[in-house]
Amino acid sequence: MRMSEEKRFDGRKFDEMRELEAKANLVERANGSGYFRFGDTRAIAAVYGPVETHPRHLADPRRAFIKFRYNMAPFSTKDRNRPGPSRRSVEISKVIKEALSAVIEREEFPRASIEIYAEILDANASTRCAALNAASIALAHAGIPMRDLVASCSVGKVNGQIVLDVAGEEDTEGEVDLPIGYVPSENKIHLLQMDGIITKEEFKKALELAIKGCKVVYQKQVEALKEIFKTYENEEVGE
Amino acid sequence: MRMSEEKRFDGRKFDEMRELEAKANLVERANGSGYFRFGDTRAIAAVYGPVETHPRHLADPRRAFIKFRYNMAPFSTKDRNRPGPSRRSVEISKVIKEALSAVIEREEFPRASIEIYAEILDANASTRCAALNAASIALAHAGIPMRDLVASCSVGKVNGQIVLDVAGEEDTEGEVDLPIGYVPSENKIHLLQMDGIITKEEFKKALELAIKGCKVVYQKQVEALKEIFKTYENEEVGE
Amino acid sequence: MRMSEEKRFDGRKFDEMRELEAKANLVERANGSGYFRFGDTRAIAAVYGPVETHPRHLADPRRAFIKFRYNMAPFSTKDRNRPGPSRRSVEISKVIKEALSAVIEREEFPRASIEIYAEILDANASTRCAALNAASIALAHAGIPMRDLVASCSVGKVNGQIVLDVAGEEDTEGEVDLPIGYVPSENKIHLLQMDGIITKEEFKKALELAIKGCKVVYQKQVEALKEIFKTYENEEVGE
Amino acid sequence: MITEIDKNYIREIINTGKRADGREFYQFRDIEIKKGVVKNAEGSAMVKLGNTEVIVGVKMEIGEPFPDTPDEGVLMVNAELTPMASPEFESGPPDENAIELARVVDRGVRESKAIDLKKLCITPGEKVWIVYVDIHVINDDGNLMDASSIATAAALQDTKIPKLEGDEIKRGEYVGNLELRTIPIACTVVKINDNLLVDPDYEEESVTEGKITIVTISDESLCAMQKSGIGGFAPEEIYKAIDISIEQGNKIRKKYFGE
Amino acid sequence: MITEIDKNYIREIINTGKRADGREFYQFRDIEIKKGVVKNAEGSAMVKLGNTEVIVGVKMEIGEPFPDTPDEGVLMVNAELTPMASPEFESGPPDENAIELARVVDRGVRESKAIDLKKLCITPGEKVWIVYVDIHVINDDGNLMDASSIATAAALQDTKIPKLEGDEIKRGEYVGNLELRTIPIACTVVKINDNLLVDPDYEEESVTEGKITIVTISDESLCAMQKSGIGGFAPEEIYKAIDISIEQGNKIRKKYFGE
Amino acid sequence: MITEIDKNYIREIINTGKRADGREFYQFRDIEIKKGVVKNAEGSAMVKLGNTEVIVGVKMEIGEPFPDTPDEGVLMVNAELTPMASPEFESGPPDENAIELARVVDRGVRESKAIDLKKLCITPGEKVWIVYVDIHVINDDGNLMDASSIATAAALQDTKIPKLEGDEIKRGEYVGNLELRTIPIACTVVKINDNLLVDPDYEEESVTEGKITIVTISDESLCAMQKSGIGGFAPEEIYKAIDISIEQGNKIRKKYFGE
Repeated sequence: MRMSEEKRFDGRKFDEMRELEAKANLVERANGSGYFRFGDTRAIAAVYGPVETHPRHLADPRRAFIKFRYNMAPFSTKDRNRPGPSRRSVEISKVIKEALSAVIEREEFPRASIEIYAEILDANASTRCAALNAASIALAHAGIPMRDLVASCSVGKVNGQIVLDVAGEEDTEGEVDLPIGYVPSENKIHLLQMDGIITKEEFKKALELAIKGCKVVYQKQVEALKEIFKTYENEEVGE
Repeated sequence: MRMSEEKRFDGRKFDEMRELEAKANLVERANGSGYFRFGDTRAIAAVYGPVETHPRHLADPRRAFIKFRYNMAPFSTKDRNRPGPSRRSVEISKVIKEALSAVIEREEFPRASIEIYAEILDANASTRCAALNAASIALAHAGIPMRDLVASCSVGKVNGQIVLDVAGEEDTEGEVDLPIGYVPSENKIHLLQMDGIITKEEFKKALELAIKGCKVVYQKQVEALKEIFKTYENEEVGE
Repeated sequence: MRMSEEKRFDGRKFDEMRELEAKANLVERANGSGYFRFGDTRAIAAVYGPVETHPRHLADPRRAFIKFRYNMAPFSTKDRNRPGPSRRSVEISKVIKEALSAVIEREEFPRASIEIYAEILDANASTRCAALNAASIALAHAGIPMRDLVASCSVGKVNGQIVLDVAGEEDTEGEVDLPIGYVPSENKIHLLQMDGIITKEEFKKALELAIKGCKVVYQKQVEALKEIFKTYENEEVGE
Repeated sequence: MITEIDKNYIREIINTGKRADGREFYQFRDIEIKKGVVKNAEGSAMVKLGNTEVIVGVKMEIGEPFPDTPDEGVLMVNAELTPMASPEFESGPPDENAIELARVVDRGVRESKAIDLKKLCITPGEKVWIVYVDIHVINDDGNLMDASSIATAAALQDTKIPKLEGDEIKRGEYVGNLELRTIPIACTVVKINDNLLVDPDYEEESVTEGKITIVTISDESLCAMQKSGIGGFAPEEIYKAIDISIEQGNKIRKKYFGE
Repeated sequence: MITEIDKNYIREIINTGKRADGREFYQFRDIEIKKGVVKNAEGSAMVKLGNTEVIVGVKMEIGEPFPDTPDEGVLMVNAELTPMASPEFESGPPDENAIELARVVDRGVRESKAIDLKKLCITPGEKVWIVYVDIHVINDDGNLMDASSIATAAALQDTKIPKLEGDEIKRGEYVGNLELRTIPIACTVVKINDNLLVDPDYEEESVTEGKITIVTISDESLCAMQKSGIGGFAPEEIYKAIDISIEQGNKIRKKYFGE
Repeated sequence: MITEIDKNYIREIINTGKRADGREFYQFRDIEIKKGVVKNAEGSAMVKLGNTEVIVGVKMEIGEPFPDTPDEGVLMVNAELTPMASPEFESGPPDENAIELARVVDRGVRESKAIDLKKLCITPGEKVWIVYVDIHVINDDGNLMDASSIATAAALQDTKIPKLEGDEIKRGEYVGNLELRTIPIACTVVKINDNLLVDPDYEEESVTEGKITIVTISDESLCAMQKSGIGGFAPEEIYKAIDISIEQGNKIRKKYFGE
């Protein structure tokens, strides 16, 4: 199926996201964990902390040190992804770390560290968005105090058309990729990267669409957390 | 010479080891050192310790930290062996370290480290066994308290026949390689690795043969230590 | 132009240096900085210190720890120079560090570090000499107490002739390269490396010529420092 | 993480002939196996042993054969103990535990000759299939070795060989399955207070006096062994461990691999 | 390095509508650009933004194309935050800041299609020009991103394509200039106490509540963006930042790049 | 390791014109050289200078020539200061001391043209012999530089060129010896309390005020020099050190290399 004036390669409408799935509590050893899926793109994240900071000279006497690693499993990509950090993964880790740092109440844990690890299990575009979404859930699940969750999705420009949640051929053939991380309660953008030529007007349209998408993502995140905390309550009641 | 029903490629009997040589006291700067040779396979080992543990977070308040490195000299193999650790050498270092850790009285040196380094100078099979044998001698020579020495040799299955101390063509053409590390006074196996298809019955036969070999190795180790300590006594008497 | 009995490839006399340039105060963030140029070979150096020593176990309770890094910018060489340390740059860093360590009054700053960084921006032979010259200026500019500056240049043997300050084709076609670092006030050689076949008599002639060259370099270094300290005085007067 | 008090408690229960979670000594935790969990992999499987979770993905790539086996494909096994899976794991290149894990799983597959590497030759001496087996640990609640071995067998059984057009792999189109000639299954036997047990969980691992991993194949022979950890085994204990491993291997092959 | 007292001082001045060095909010520091500063490079430029100094050198080398673009040259951008340039920089491989710097500059050049990579193909599928852009930081007094972007544009404009004899590059002999089809210029807008400012110096950077780098090209469209640092932007703030970046980009292109 | 009291003692003895072990200032410790000590190497030698022990192995491999010398073999010298040899050595990639050691030994062999690299060309531009010289330090009791240089000369003299069948090296079968055209020998002269001494042991090294290594060849010319350590030499001291090195080099070549 080709992209037409009304439909996309995979049949979605321009402002339609792929199937979303959000879960919490997948990694028993961690203090908190989360999972997020956009169609075939799957990320899992776990949180350890607050823990002592190593090496010690990284400890900040005023606030928690936030460590974040974005990593693609070697089998998650069409061609095997060589294990170990790449320049791409280092950059992505940095911008996600900064987005999360802005919402974590870091002053609550001076000198401590909060370690967040996200693994991409399957990759079909928007992996950084999935990682950020899963990490937000994991932080909340770990009970780390946060001002809000960060919700993330991407928009793109494909054949001149602004579309929500690019995937598949759109990712390789698209002209623009624009992932954003959004905090609904503050109406603030905390992650934004953009590749490709776009006019100011198109950008505005794209950003508005992305924010719309993030709000949908946010609902999914909240539901997953409600679900898990409900389970915990029932367990307590049951005891 | 080919392997026949009674003899091996190099003319040995199935249960015959290559020429063995054991020595102590070869590395003057070290606290103890040892040397072990199976035919053309030669290993030298040195021990430093107990010393302070670096970095400090590795220190164990209850017992000594044991560090062991198995390393092949670049010229020790037919094709030059690239310097630096390989996955193979990391695995071998781990299993030898564990075998030695079990016999060292680690509780005698809480927080301290005992560092053991083994270098393969010439390699013709059974290098891990030679390294373990040399390291055992080096530890005893350094006066590190041990419950016993670990003695090591390997058996193999070549053309369906269980043979002791594989070497040369047997190593490349053999079906099974089974190195073991044995503590005679306790009749315990502390190192065991196996590659290749073997039945339970064959395995039993192989292990019995290997233990027989280890007992011979053990005699050589003990003689080398007696020799060196006799020298020391004579030196003291002479003073 | 070819090398004749009287002139060199680039028209210089045998004992003639390329155009020299020395400056101080180029890196505002550093405690001191210097610049040295031999013709097209340009080096810039900066000094940070005395600062706390990291990691702490490197701290010397009797004297300052000296750190020196010689680095070639990737674009400084005809073929791009891959970033990161090479065996060559590690060796050069070591000998320059040792030459500078000998003149710095290290006992004045026990436990502290003095960090010196030299970058080669353009390379046409004698880059280690340029780096050492720039670093000496930077140390003096930073006010680090020193017994004297180290002045450095190289001599070579080209077509059997001893020449001062090799460059260009002389560098690739020369038989001998002999960089030296010299401290005029003490008449001492603190850096000396030599490659290529030379007789004892030729060496003597070469070393004498190199010392002559170093004295010229030294004048340039001193002028650059006078210049900058004059500026500072004027600024103070002007205040 | 685990205190001396906890450790003593674990040992005491075992002295009574039981385990903290109620299992028999020779009983695995619940095993869950899901194949085909990774879209982008040519084969994959998720395995849970209780709370231990491992995902194995198989990627098929084109590469050069080793000079000494010019007509054979190449098997590469790699394990990542992701820092997500345990507070004790750290980012960075594989440490000795990850390397040992990968190498023991590798030997199980390689020595059992489960894969016919000759069938993975494309142009002798030039071009062969490289089978990358990547073990990705999601949660470590003990016995990663057996979980990884089972997941590897399942992922290889799930693996399809992609279509080739010249040098280009047509991802998502396949010419057939990667045939498995036997199912190598690792069973790790540990010793606690001189008792032998299978499938230790994370807490039990903290009190083991030595482990031995034995990889068995469909015909009940052994294809790889590895003693690890600190603590030795008497020969009779090893023979016993072999019996246990053969039995457990048979059970797992029957229940989960249709043998 | 910068105390809380200093930080409060910087914020207070900005609250009064001024900056510590007397600049307007939307005013760059003095810009100095010198091209051709490196003899051994095929193109080079030194850029100063106030005391911030960056040298960019371009080296042209022969190499293989990427398999998916066999008829295109290769662009490689690398940044070294030399330990000389700031007490905060350390020797060693590029850290996350150096990598981000290089990648944002790379995207500005790549996505703007400033270089026609097809013209850098020598033999399709085999041999192409590799354009190495190396950003070498001499002194960091803030806003390395814009300094590096401007220096990269200037160095690329200065770049000549060397003569080839077979596989050998005749250094110092050239067949022509590397054509630039547009001039991508990054403008970084930071937020301090809810005010937007351009070209922060080192002290201002210590108090920013988020940065956004916007790369514009000659026709006023955007080709790359990157939000960095801790702190978010409202959509309207981003739109405002875009307006500022277009204006500053136009100014710089006009004044220094002859547009 | 060595206390200030020990250091003072070493200096005081030297002030009396003697050395702690009774040697003359220009006297080496006992030298022991054993060739052919490594079965798997194409050439090898063990050298002891007193308690200092070094093993050098030479491996001959097939590889590509450097582009600028397509008709010459390649010489690679590498040194490992194994952690076995001294409490001061650590595992890991070669540090500055190991690199300097390897590079000075390399220059001695390379610049003396002891090996005719053109004879090691197999197919110009494609295939040449690579001569790997690996210096492996067993015990460091001082003066590794000279021990390594002597061991390298002996190992190279011991080296045989293996037989080739196509691209395959027939290990253990040889077509002839690697010819050495001259014997480069390093002599390191150190300064202690303004006295010049040769062959410092480990304790003497701790009090040197500078070292200079001079590599001489059979015709008494110099082929490499390296000043190292902290401390300078007056020109006359260097001339004296050259005289000493020529004399010691001649002695060693005569006694151990049959010249």
